[in-house]
Amino acid sequence: MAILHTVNKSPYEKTSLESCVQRSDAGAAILLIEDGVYAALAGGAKAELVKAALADRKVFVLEPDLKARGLADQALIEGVESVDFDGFVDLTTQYDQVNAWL
Amino acid sequence: MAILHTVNKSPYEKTSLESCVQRSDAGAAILLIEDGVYAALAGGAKAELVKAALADRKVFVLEPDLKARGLADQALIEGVESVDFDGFVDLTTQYDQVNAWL
Amino acid sequence: MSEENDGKKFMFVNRRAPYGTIYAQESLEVVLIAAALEQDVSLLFIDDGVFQLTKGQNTEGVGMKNFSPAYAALGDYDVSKLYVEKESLEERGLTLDDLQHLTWEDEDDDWAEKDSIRLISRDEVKKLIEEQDVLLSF
Amino acid sequence: MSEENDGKKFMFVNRRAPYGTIYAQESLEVVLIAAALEQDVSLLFIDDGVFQLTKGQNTEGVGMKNFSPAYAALGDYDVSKLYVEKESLEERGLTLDDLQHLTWEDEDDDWAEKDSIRLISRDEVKKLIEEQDVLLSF
Amino acid sequence: MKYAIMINEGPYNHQASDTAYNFCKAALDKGHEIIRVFFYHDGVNNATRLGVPPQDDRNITEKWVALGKEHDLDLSVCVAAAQRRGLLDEGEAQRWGKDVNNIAEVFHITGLGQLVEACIQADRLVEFGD
Amino acid sequence: MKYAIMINEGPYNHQASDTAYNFCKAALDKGHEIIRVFFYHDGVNNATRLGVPPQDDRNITEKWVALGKEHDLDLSVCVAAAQRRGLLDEGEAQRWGKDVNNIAEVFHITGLGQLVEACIQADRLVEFGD
Repeated sequence: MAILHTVNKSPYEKTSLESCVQRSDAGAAILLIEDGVYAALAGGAKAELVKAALADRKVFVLEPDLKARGLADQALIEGVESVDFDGFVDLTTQYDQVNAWL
Repeated sequence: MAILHTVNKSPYEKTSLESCVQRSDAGAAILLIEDGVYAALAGGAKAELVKAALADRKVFVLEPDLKARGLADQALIEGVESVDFDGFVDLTTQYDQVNAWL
Repeated sequence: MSEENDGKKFMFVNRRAPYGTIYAQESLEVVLIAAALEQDVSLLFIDDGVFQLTKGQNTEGVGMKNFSPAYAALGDYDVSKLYVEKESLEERGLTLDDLQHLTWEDEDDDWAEKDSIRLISRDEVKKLIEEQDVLLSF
Repeated sequence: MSEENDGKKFMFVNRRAPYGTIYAQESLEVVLIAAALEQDVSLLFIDDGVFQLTKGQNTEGVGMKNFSPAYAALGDYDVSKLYVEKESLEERGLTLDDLQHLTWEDEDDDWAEKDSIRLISRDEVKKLIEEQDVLLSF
Repeated sequence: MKYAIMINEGPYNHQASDTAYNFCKAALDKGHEIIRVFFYHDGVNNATRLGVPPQDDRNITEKWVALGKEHDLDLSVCVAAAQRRGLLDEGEAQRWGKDVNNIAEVFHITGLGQLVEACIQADRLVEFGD
Repeated sequence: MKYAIMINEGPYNHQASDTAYNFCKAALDKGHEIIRVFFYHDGVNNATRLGVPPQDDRNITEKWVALGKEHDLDLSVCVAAAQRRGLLDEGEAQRWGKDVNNIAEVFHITGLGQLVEACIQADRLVEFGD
């Protein structure tokens, strides 16, 4: 089994991403959506969380949410892959289950 | 001026208390309410936040919220004072303004 | 699939404290329905979710409903797997003694009363999440 | 009381990111009313509140209303004090160049166009909060 | 002392409305004055008369209505926030061509100016939210 | 692939309902099946027909209604959560002695069993909340 974990909260505001990174297994994927996309910024102080996850998990970010927040031109952490809503749907088919870290 | 700051979020879930402690001035007071009361537990890993505030600020905790959460018998950080809703009202009169860290 | 149950493995992931928000309370209603529909139900308590299980909750002073007795009733509905993460408890300065003593009666063991709360490590949590068919987070 | 204004000193404390929740958007409506009622209005952006001011917001892909142009309109309502905490910006890897360039026209200086955003330190935030008559947090 | 109260979250889902109620009750019992309780954001949902909570739970809207009647409180609901979320009085329902309204007695719909006015008149604003 | 969707927050205040809508639309466009969209907690407030958002903003309820009609979606609202928060259909309004109901077309009120049943039948549950 491999799980797709969604995180929709800013890592600067809530501990959801940290909790997810600590409890997701190798081979899992983390998809950053809504305010979760702030975690993907290369220059942010919380970039370490995503970098740690990238060691053995995939990390995706929902591009429409990046664009809404004016972050389309910001550098993302290397290895983070952008997806649109089509890609979000595809990820839910590629992984065995979905878990939301609210 | 001296401000009464209210914090209603668990320090394990949100960064509200940390943000409040960093930006409240000497002489101010912090009142922990709702899920904010968890910050007052002596044995908790986030106890340092309240201890730091106690250096030059008062810290209060709303007892009805402690009791609701089954924490009436837990040891609180030394220096934290319990108040009920009457005490909450009194604090808003004793300080010059109130600011909510939501 | 579990050995005892032909249903799906439903895990309820509880990460939030009680009373500040309603999620803990309303999630219990789903747990009972899933159990009634004979699914293989378990509950996971991590992060502030461990605060849901404290004993001695008394909501008189806040004027809200005390729903903590519902956890003790879970055993009657054959919900016997309440996983509590050890690290989450420790970070909050709590021990098992601070939580309700929750039990169930094992039909296959002459109705022996057994503990419902199973203390597990963060590493075990990782594995457990991967074994589920349905994850409901509240 | 400020020198230019007989109203109360209203400070709007913005700590949350836009779009994930509605607070940033709905708080602006209060700002405009307070300005219309001739209060001495200022806005403070700390924590994720600094994300409200990013330039280039484009909400087409999420189907929500892009309300970021409202910040540029604040100057027209004589709202000219937008305090942004330097440490909050830095922690998030942002600089002033990532934010909208917001201006107002100073009536007392021959309508000279001036910057609305004032970068201040965390220590200055502490002092500023203490100087207010009304603090509205969103 | 004169208070303005702001409530930003709806009933039951968050504790905000319960805490605000307990605060107001304690303040009134001590002889303080509450100029206005202003319901903003999801807080407007406290004003619905259609809520039917379980019998063994509190009815938050009814608690506010009773407190409002006892102390002649001004329970103000922000019109813009209420429109968005479907909380209407008779006039609003007519204005927008809706067949029914759902506001409870005592509560009334008003503009954001009433929030700012309350802050101007009050000695303290106390805010309850998420 | 067969999906069950759960939405835990009301419209506008949180992005959850918008994100869920965009996800559902993309999934349907790709030919996937959505067994049920289940509105729980404050999510029940998405089903009100009384909302009047500003003209330059989206109307979330109407978007769900239109998507529901186009794809014959099952938009289920949890009865217990809806009662608490004042979201009623005609039957519920009668049952509780309320003078009006406020549910929008296409949405219907049902029990929590329908959430569990959807999870049993679906290949994936996708949850949107706060």
